[in-house]
Amino acid sequence: MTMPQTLIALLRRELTLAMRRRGDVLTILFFFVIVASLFPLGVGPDPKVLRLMGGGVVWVAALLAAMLSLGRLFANDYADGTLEQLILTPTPPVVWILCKIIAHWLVSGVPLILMAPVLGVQFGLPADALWVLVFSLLLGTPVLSLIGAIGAALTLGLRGGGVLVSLLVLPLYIPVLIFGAGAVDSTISGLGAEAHLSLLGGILILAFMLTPWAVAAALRISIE
Amino acid sequence: MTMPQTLIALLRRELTLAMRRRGDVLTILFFFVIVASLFPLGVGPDPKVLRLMGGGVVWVAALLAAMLSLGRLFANDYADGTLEQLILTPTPPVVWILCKIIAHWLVSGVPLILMAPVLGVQFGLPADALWVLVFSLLLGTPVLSLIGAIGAALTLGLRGGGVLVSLLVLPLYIPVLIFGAGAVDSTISGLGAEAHLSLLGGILILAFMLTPWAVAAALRISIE
Amino acid sequence: MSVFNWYKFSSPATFYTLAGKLVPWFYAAAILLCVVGLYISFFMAPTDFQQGEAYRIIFIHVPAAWMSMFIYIVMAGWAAIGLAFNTRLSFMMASALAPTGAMLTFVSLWTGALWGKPMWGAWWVWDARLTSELILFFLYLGFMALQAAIDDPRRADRAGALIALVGVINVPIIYFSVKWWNTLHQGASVSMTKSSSMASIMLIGMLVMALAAWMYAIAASLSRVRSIILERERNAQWVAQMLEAEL
Amino acid sequence: MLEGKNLACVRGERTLFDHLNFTLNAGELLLVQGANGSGKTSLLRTVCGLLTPEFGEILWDGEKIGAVREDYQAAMVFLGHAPAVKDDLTAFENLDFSCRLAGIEASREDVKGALGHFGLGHCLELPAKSLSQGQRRRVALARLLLAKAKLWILDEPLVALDQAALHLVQTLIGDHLQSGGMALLTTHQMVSIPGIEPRVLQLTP
Amino acid sequence: MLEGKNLACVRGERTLFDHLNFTLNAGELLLVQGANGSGKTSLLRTVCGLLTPEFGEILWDGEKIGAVREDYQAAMVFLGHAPAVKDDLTAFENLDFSCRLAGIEASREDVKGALGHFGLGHCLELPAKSLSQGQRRRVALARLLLAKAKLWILDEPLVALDQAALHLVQTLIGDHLQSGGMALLTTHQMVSIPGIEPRVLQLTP
Amino acid sequence: MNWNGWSEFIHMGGYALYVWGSFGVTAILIAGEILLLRVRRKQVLKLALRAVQYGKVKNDEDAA
Ligand code: HEM
Ligand SMILES: Nc1ncnc2c1ncn2[C@@H]1O[C@H](COP(=O)(O)OP(=O)(O)OP(=O)(O)O)[C@@H](O)[C@H]1O
Ligand SMILES: Nc1ncnc2c1ncn2[C@@H]1O[C@H](COP(=O)(O)OP(=O)(O)OP(=O)(O)O)[C@@H](O)[C@H]1O
Ligand SMILES: [Mg+2]
Ligand SMILES: [Mg+2]
Repeated sequence: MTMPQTLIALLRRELTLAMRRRGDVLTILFFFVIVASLFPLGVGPDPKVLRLMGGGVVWVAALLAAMLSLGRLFANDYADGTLEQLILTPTPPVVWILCKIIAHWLVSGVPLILMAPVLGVQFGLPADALWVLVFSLLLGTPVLSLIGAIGAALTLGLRGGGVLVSLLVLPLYIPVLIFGAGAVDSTISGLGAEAHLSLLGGILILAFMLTPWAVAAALRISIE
Repeated sequence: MTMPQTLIALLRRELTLAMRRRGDVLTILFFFVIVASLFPLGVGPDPKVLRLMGGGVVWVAALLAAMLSLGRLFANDYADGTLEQLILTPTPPVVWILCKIIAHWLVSGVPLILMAPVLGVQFGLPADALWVLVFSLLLGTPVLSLIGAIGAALTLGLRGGGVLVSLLVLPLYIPVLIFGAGAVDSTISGLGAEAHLSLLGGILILAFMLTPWAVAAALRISIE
Repeated sequence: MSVFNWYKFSSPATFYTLAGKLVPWFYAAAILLCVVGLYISFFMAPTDFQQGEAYRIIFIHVPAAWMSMFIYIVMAGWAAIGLAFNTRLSFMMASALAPTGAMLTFVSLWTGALWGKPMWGAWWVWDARLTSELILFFLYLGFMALQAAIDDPRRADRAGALIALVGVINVPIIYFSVKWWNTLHQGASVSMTKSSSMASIMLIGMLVMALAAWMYAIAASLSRVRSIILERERNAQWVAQMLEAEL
Repeated sequence: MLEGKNLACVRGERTLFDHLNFTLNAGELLLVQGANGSGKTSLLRTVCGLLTPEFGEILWDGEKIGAVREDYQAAMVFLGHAPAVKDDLTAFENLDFSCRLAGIEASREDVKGALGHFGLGHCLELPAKSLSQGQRRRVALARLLLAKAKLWILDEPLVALDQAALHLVQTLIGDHLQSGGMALLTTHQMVSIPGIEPRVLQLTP
Repeated sequence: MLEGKNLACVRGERTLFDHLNFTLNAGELLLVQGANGSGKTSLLRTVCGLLTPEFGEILWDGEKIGAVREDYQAAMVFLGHAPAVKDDLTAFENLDFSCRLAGIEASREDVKGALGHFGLGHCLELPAKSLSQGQRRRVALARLLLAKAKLWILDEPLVALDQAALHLVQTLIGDHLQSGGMALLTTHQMVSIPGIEPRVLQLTP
Repeated sequence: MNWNGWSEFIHMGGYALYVWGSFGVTAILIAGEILLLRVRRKQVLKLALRAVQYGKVKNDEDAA
């Protein structure tokens, strides 16, 4: 079977492309940073308040950044015909879709995770909350990429795609947000984050198993 | 002189187009609502905390919504050649640019202002703070449209335009955010919002006088 | 001096060679000043009675902070010259300065954070100065991202120049708004504990280090502008001649 | 009179043309020709003032166009590659608004007449998105009937048109020149305007 | 053997074609012809399985293509309007990755050879964005040399090519057919493949 | 002279992490920038050389 080889090639290709377009990746990272930094400016510099909202703000910023990064997931491949070619490969769509989503997550989710502690420090989060923040993002951002892929696939080639995708996808992101930010908050208030994190893990497994099928269906619809 | 007539025609045209594309306008409004509603979910339901951050959150949501709506300001006209035609009219660019920005504000800023009190109520803001919120948005959102127009004009036709424009524009939005959210906060803490509001007014006047020139220059650069 | 022809030096070809000759000297000056500065900072400047040895961070923090703001202004200046007189070289200088400026901004943020932890007990506070430095960093990044996104060099030059100018007008506004925002809300919970009378040796150390940073910035941006010139003009006659002469 | 003096244009890293000179007097037609990518569109946009030439200048009645911008733009129509027709407006609204924006005085009847002249009488109220490619071009071209401009600058006006429309546009240009107008145009097709011998400006890539 | 049975295709509100039948045997060339918008691309995409036909079915060796999807797709190459060439990858990387994705076994030398055959030997390492339109098409076409597929489905493969490349592609198709392959293609240009008499499928709008 | 030997110098009165963290990262960043500058220069030279050679080939072809 050549399937693993195909998948490695796809992953390498996606990462090569991301390297050539480093600017796009960095831009999303800095969008994340800027949005998170807007909040203290809106809410005021009181460290106590900031500590309380830190986890939530970083999570909301991650949500918005993930959402904006969705444009890159399929749109370019759609425009230049690569998507058709992928659909016509003998590899089952679910497999390469998953592979593409993983690549997307590596490129746009992982940098957020790495940057998150810095933002957490800006909000004065204590060390254990920082760890939980990172860990919750590690479980949560793949879900954002997975769910977002459905929206990205459905809005291919539509005008106003950017805002439309947010409307489709943000409501679906809400559970992730609740458990992710909840994990951080409950660490700060000393309750322990296990419950939240395990729920998040559950969502991740569910999303991992179900969304690729939905994305495959959405792509077929969009490409007709 | 036919200039006023030209401007009325332009305004009517923009509004007609917005009416035909109601979906886009509503989408941005919903984005505003969703982003503002994400926060209570991220931060937790404590009413005291929510009241403290209410003004700031609504303002940040308005900022993000304003930013996303910038895509519509010039991009369509650029793509179909209308922008060239406008540049070639005898009317000085600054004039019709201002007119376009006003139309954009009417379509995308005013709905935010009307919706803001509802969101404020969700955060438990007191009545006088709600009024100040509306008033600060009334002074602030035009500035967002004005400054945003520079970013929109500079990123015309670029790939990754959406995220890029946010990187350019959000830092410049910060004074508006600070004074806008500050007005609400100082009302809540009983300090009175006059100082903030008058500063916001000052920024508005400044932006009103300066940005159209910058936008005109930016459009010339982008259209070459 | 009437023979001195400014126009000649504003031609990329001439400037390329000139910059090539200058770069090593500026690097040398930077290294020299840096060595002297480091000697002063670690061996001549006495221990601060309030902050202990931690205050030695000042010897890079302050020069970096100064340079970060200064470079932005210089960059905007080049941008303005470029837009006013349509000289390509000025645009190139502006884009060559940005990465160095952003790097120094980051250095000032980083060292400030490392200083804040022992002094204030927090890596970061939303103080006016800190916040506006952070925003300055974003402005640098915006400038660079915009230029990177545009393929046509001529448009990239002008668009970048415009955003640099808009930024430089906004920097004071941002600074005062942030200051106003912070002072309204916050009591005197934290404030920079300036050592009451900064010993003159410290001041000298800081100045020497600032001078070193200055030399470094010039060297780095000149050597970057050389790459940019070559990139833009690689199809020009003089590049071919120069490369063939070198081969 | 329109004059181009010693023009040079650089796009990206390529010099498209340099040392280009031309004059265009009342009643004359100047045809810009050249292969794909030879810089025809760039030249026309330069003449309009949308693009700043790398070198050289463009004179309108002996004055630099930058100095007499308003007069020049009032005396000129430009139709580019993109037809500036909005999908969401009807054919009528499109033409009506574009006249008003350009400061052209035209009553509703005039606008309808112009569209009728271009064979669009039956789809005045159709949104432009349901028009075919050729019909959209006609909406754009109908402006020529209403604009009282002296100088027409047309970038491939004949593209996507069928025989009838081709004929219409060529007659229109002929009448315009006869009545003392001037026209600068590019096309890859043959142009035959009765009674007019076009001068040709050849661009070599 | 490829068969289309009683196919119908509806786009938007228009029926592009219906009751369409065709067969294609080894060594045969089927040319789909018709005016702009008559549905040629739609037919080809239907045959690939990208588009579900409104009616009818497509059989591969007597089986519905949906049922033998993997086999069918392994036996087929499709080149569409869009060349699937990435601006940011070099010519070599483009071809290399597209072969790997399609599961085509090809060494680095093979890939280089294929590009060389198409006259791209000197720009292997150039990012595709600095290739001209015709060169990008060649990168896409070079895949035909490496794919060991039996069925070629080509949508306007000759567009934007110069004489030399035209000749190359036609010879390639000829060799493919000679060695028992089959090809389905659309083009607005003349096709002349030595020794092969193409069958024509005419679509009327 | 402030220091009695290396270890005290390294120790920085208990602030070693902060002081050396600052100076070290600054040094790394500067070194990194210089490295990037060199890489870029090499790449540009390669590109320019290729352009020159390509131009030559083309001129020869045109002549032929
Ligand atoms: C991330 C945190 C920090 C940032 C972004 C930052 C930024 C700046 C900036 C922009 C300046 C130049 C201001 C001017 O020249 O007016 C500066 C100067 C200075 N900073 Fe910081 N700073 C930070 C943390 C600290 C800390 C923690 C301290 C000391 C406890 C400190 C002490 C100083 C001193 C003493 C000066 C020189 C003051 C002067 O020349 O007026 N900074 N800093
Ligand atoms: N914005 C731009 N940036 C960089 N290069 C450009 C730009 N616009 C056009 N060019 C290049 O300039 C050259 C000339 O373009 P132009 O559109 O003037 O050609 P043209 O003669 O009108 O061709 P056509 O017959 O295809 O319309 C082309 O090679 C094109 O790639
Ligand atoms: N996604 C779609 N939705 C609605 N209509 C479509 C869609 N795609 C194509 N059409 C319509 O179907 C018709 C046939 O399109 P198709 O691309 O198959 O034509 P074609 O024969 O390949 O033409 P050409 O020679 O221009 O390539 C056209 O009228 C087109 O407008
Ligand atoms: Mg053209
Ligand atoms: Mg087709």
